[in-house]
Amino acid sequence: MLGQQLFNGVLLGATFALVALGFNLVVGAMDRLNFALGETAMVSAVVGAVLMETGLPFAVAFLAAIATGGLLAVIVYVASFRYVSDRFPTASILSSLGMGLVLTAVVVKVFGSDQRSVPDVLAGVDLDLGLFRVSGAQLVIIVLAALMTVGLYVFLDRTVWGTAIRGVSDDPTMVALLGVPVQRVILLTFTLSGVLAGAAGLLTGLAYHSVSPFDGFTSTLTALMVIVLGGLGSVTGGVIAALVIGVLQTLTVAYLSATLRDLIVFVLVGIVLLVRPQGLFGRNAGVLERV
Amino acid sequence: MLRGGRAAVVLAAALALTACGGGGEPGGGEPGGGVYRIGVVTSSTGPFAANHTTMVAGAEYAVKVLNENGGINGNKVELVTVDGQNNPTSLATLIPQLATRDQVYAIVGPVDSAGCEIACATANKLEVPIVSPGAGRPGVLANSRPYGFTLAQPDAANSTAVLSKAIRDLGFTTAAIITDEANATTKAQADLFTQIFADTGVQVVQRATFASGDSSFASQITSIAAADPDVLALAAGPDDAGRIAREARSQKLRATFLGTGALQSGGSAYVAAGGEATEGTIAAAQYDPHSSNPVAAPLLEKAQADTGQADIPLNFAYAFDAVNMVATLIKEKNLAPDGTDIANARRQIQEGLNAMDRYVGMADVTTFAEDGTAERPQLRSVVQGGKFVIDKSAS
Amino acid sequence: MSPLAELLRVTAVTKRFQGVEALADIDLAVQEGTVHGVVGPNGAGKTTLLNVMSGYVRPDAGRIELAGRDITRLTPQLRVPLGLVRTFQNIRLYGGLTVLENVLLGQHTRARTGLRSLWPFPTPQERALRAEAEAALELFELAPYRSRRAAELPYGLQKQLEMARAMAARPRVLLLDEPAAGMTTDGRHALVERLHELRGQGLTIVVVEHDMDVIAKVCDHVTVLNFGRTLTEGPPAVVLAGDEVRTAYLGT
Amino acid sequence: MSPYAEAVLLQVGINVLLALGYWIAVSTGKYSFGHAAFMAIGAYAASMLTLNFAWPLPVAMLVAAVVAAVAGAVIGWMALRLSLLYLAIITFIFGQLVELLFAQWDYVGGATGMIGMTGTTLTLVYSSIAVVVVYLVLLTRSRLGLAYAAIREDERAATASGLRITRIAVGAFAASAAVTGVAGALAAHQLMIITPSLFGPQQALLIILYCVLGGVQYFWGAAVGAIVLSVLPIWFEWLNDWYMIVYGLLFVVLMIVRPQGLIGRSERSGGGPLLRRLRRDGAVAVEREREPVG
Repeated sequence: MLGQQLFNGVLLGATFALVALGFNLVVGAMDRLNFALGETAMVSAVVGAVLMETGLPFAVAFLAAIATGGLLAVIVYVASFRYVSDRFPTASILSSLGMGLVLTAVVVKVFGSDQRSVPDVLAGVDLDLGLFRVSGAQLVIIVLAALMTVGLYVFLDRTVWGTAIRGVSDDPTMVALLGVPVQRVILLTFTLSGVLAGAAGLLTGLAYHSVSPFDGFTSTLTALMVIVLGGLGSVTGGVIAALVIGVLQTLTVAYLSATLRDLIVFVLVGIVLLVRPQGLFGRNAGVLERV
Repeated sequence: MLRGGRAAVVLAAALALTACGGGGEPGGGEPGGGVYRIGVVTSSTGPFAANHTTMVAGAEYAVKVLNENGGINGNKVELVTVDGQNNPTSLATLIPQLATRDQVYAIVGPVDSAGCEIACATANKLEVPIVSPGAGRPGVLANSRPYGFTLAQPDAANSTAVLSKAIRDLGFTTAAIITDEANATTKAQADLFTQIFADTGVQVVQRATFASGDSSFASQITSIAAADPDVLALAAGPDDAGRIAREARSQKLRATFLGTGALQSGGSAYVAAGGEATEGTIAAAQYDPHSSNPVAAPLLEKAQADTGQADIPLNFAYAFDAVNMVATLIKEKNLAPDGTDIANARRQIQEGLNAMDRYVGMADVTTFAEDGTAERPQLRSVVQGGKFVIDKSAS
Repeated sequence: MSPLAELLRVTAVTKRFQGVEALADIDLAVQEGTVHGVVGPNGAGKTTLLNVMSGYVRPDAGRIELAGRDITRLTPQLRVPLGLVRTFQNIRLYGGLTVLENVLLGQHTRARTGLRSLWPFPTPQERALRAEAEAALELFELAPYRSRRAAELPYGLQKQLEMARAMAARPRVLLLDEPAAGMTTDGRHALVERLHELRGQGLTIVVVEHDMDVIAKVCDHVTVLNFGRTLTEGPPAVVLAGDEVRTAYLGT
Repeated sequence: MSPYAEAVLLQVGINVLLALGYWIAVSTGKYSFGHAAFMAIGAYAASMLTLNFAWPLPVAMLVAAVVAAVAGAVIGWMALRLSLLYLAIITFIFGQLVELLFAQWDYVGGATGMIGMTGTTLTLVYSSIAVVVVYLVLLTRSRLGLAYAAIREDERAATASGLRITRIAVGAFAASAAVTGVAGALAAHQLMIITPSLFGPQQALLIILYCVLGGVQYFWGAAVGAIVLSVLPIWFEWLNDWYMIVYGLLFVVLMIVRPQGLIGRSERSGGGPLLRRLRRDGAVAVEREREPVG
C-alpha cells in the first residue's frame, strides 16, 4: 500500500509542479506574481471538461485546455501587467487578483457554481506494476505532466527563444541591449505559463474527477507554497518542492488525518521561511536582511 | 502630509451622507389593493446555489397558485426576494431590509444551514418568523428561537432507524467511513454512522478523512480498498461524495455506498458528480417526490404538470409548503394586509407555526418540534437509473 | 604637524562578487577633520568601498572601525547614529515628500520618533530640531522650496537637498558618492566652497569622485584604486601628478 | 432609527474601520493579502471572551486588538524582512492558515463557528472609528508617520537616514492588525455568528479594495472608498448580481489608471509603455545589485 500511496503523492505533486512552473516563469521574466494563474487553470479545466462531455476525444480537450490557458495568460498580461505602472510593485498582484475574481465570476455566471464532473479517460486501463496500480486517468496525468516538464526544460535549454527567456530572467537590460525583443519574450513567457497552467488544470480535474469554479484559489495557494519551498524563481526547485508537497500531503492523509494535510505543509513552509528564506533551492531571491 | 482637522471633517461628512442615504424611512404598504408580502432569502452563488434556485421556484409557484385562487381573503400575496450571494455579511443587512423596508409577514429561506444560522438568528432578533426549507444541521436554530423554523429533520433523528434497518436487511458485516473533517455537518454524520454500525454489530475496518472540496481522494480510497469493506459510509457533501464514488470504482472498490438523508436531499448533485459509480447507493430520505399521501399526491402531480419536471425536488416542495403554512396562518388568524399592525401579525404567525401539528402539504406530513426543527417521514432511497428513488418496499 | 586622530579606519578589506575581486586587501585611514578623496577608473571598486564603509555591502574579510569601534557587522541604519552618513551617486530622495520633510527625516536618529512622537504638543527638543531644519533649508538655499515635493526640484537642488538631509543627521564622517556628477561648472564651484566650509566646521569627509579638479581643490589626502587594489596614496598634489594615476586612467 | 438603517450604518462603520486599519500598513508601502486573518483573530478572540466568559464587549475588543497586534507583529517580522513578493505570498498563505486553524479548533466550533454574540452598537462602532481617526490624525502629523512615508517612498534612502525599517514596518503592521482585529470583533457581534470561511480570501480582497479605491495617500481616502463600496450594492441592487465581476474589473482598471487610488495627488505622467519598460529594466537591474547585508 505504501507504494501505491507514494505513487498517488507523485501524481498529485506532478500537477502542482505544472502550476508552480507557470508562476516561476513569470517571476523570472518580470519579478512579478500572476495571481490569476490558478483561475487560468480552472477555466482551462472547465473548457476541457465541457468538450469531453460533448464526446470529443481527450486529446482535443487537452489541446483546447492548453490553448485556453495560453490565451488567458496573454489577456491577463495585457490587463494586469503590460500597462500597470511599476512604481507600485503590488499593483500587478492586485490587478491579477482582480482578474482571478472576474474569471471565477464569469464561470459561475455561465456554468453555475456547481462542481463540474470531468469524464474519465482510458477507463478500461488498469496496469498492475507490482508495487502499485495505475489507472487510465493516472497514466495520462503522469505521462503528460512529465512530457510538459521535460519539454519545458528542453525548450529553455536548447532553443533560441528559451535562451532569450533565460536571458531576460537573468538581466533584462543586458539582453535588451543585445537586441532581444524583451516585450515579445515576456509575452511568450506568459503564454508558456498559461499553457502549463491550462494543462495542470485539466490534469488536476482528471485526478479529482471534477472541477469547481472555486478551484483556482486552491491551485494558487498550493503553487505559492511550492515556490516558497523551492525558491522563488527556481525552476528545478519548484519541481522538487511540488513532488515533496504532493507526497507529504498524500502520506499525511493516508496515515494521519486530512485535517493535518495542509497544516503540515504550512509548518514546513514556515520553517523554511525562518531558516532559509530563499527556499531550499533558491538563489538569493530578493531576500533583504535588515534591522 | 495631511492636516488632520480637515480629514476628520471630510470623513464625518461622508459618514453623515451615508446615514441619510441608508437610513431612508421604510416604505410601508403600497397604497390600495391589499398585499401580504413574504420575504425570500436566496443565494445565487456558493455551494447551495442550485438548491436555492429550486427553492425560489417552489415559493414562486406557491404564490402563483395562491393568487390564482383569489389570494388570501381577496388580498394578493407578493414575494420579495433578496440575494445573499452566499455572503453572511450581506445577510446581516438584507434581513433587516426585509423586516423594515419591505414589511414582510414572514421569511422563507435560506435552504443551507450556514445561511440559515445567520438569517434565522437575525430574523429572530427582529421578531420576524423565518422558515428554512432545508437547513438540517444539528443545532442550526439554537439562536433563532422562537421565530426560526426549518422544514428539514436533522439527520440523527431521521436517518438512524432507516439506515439500521437497511444494514440488517442487506446483511453487511464490515464497513469503512470517509469523513469531511472540515465540515461540522459531515462530522456529525460520521458520528451517526459510527453509532449505527455499533448498534448493528458491523465492524468498522477503516476510517479515512478529507477536507472539503480540494482533494483527489486517491490516497483515502487506496487505504480503504486495502481493507475491502462491505459498505462505505459517505459522511460527505453530495459533490464530494460523488467524486469519492468515482475514485472508489476506479480503484475497483466493491463496497456499497451508504448516505444519510442529507445525501438524498442533495441527490442530483451527488449523481451528477459521481455518474454511474453512484448506482446502488443507499440513503435515508425524508421526502418522496412520488408520495402516495392523499393530500401530497395531487399537489405533486399538479406541480409536475405545471413545471414540466418529472420529479419535484425537495427544496421546491419544502418552499411551497413553507409559503402555504404562512398563508394558512394569515387566513386562519385573519391578519390585516399591507403591514398593518405587523409586529402583532408576525407574533401570531410565529405562535401558529409553533403550534402546528401534522401540517400536510406537497411534502407530506410536517410537525414542528420544540426546537423549531421538523418531524418528517422516514424513508429509504436507492440510486437507480441515475437518480434517487424511494424504496417503498423497505419502509 | 601633529598626528591627527584616525576617525575611520578600513583594514584589509576584501570583497568578491561572483568570484571577481571588487576589493582586494584594502587599507585606508581617514584622519579626523580632513577631506579624503577616493579616485580611480570605472570598476576600480570606489563605490564598493563606500558601500562597505557605510554598511551596504558586507566585506568577505577585513574590518571597519569608527573612532576605534569595530562597526564591520553593523547595518547601515545602525551606523547613522554613530555619525557615519552617506549620499548616493544617483540621488535617493523621498520624492513624494516635501523638501522640509526630507530634512526632518535626516534628523531621524536624533529625534523622538516612536509612538511618543504622536503627542500633539512638541517638546522643546522637537521645537529645536524643527528650527534647526528650517535653518538648514536657509543654509542650503532650499528655503523657497520648503513645501515643494522633492521630486519636482531641478537636479542641482536635489543634490543640495540630499546633502542637507545627510547633514541633518549631524554626522562625524560624511561619505559622498560622486557629489559633482552631472553638475554644471557653477555647481561644482559651489560644491567645492561648500566642502571647504564643512571641513572648516571640523567635519570629516570621504569623497568618491571622478572630477580630478574637485578632488585637487578639496582633498587633504587621496587614495587611488585600480582593479580593487590601492595603487597609491598621499597628498593630492603628489598623487595626481604621479605616473600611476595616468596609467590607470589611460591604460598602458 | 429603523433596524435597516442601523444595520446599514453598522456595516458601513465596520468597513470604514477595516479600511482605516489596512491603511496603516499601506502607509508604509506594505500590502498585505491576508488581512482578513486579523479580522478573524479579533472576531474569535472577542467572541470567546463574551460568549464563554461573559466579558463585556468593549473589554473583549481591547483584548482582540492586542491579540491581533501580536499576530500582526509575528507575521510582519517573518515577512517584512523579505522582498515585497514574499510579503504578498506569506500574508496570502497566512490568511489561509488562520482560516484552517479556526476550522479545526473544536473549542470555537470548528467549521460551524461560534454563534450568539450580540452587543455591537452604533456608539461602539463610531467611537472606535473616532479613536482610530484621532490616532491617524496624530500619526500623519508625527515623525512616526513621516517615517512610514519615508519607507514607502524609498527604503534605501530610509536606511541612509538611519530608519530601522523592519522594526518600523512591523510596528505599523501590528497597529494595522489591531484595528482590523477590533473591526473583526465588532463584525462578529453584529453578525451574531462567525465561521472561519467568513474571513476568507474574498473578505481579504474587499479590505484591500476599500482602501485602494479611495486612495492610499490620505487615510480619509480609504474611509471614503469603504463607504462608497459598502453603500453602492445596497443602493443599486442590480450590482449584487454583478458584484464579483464589477469588483474584479474595478481592481484591473484602477491599477492601470490610478494605482494610487481615486483620491490623492496624481503621479507625474509615466511616459509611454516603452519608457516605463525601460525604467522597469533599470529597476530590475538595481534590484539585482543588492547584496544581503547585516
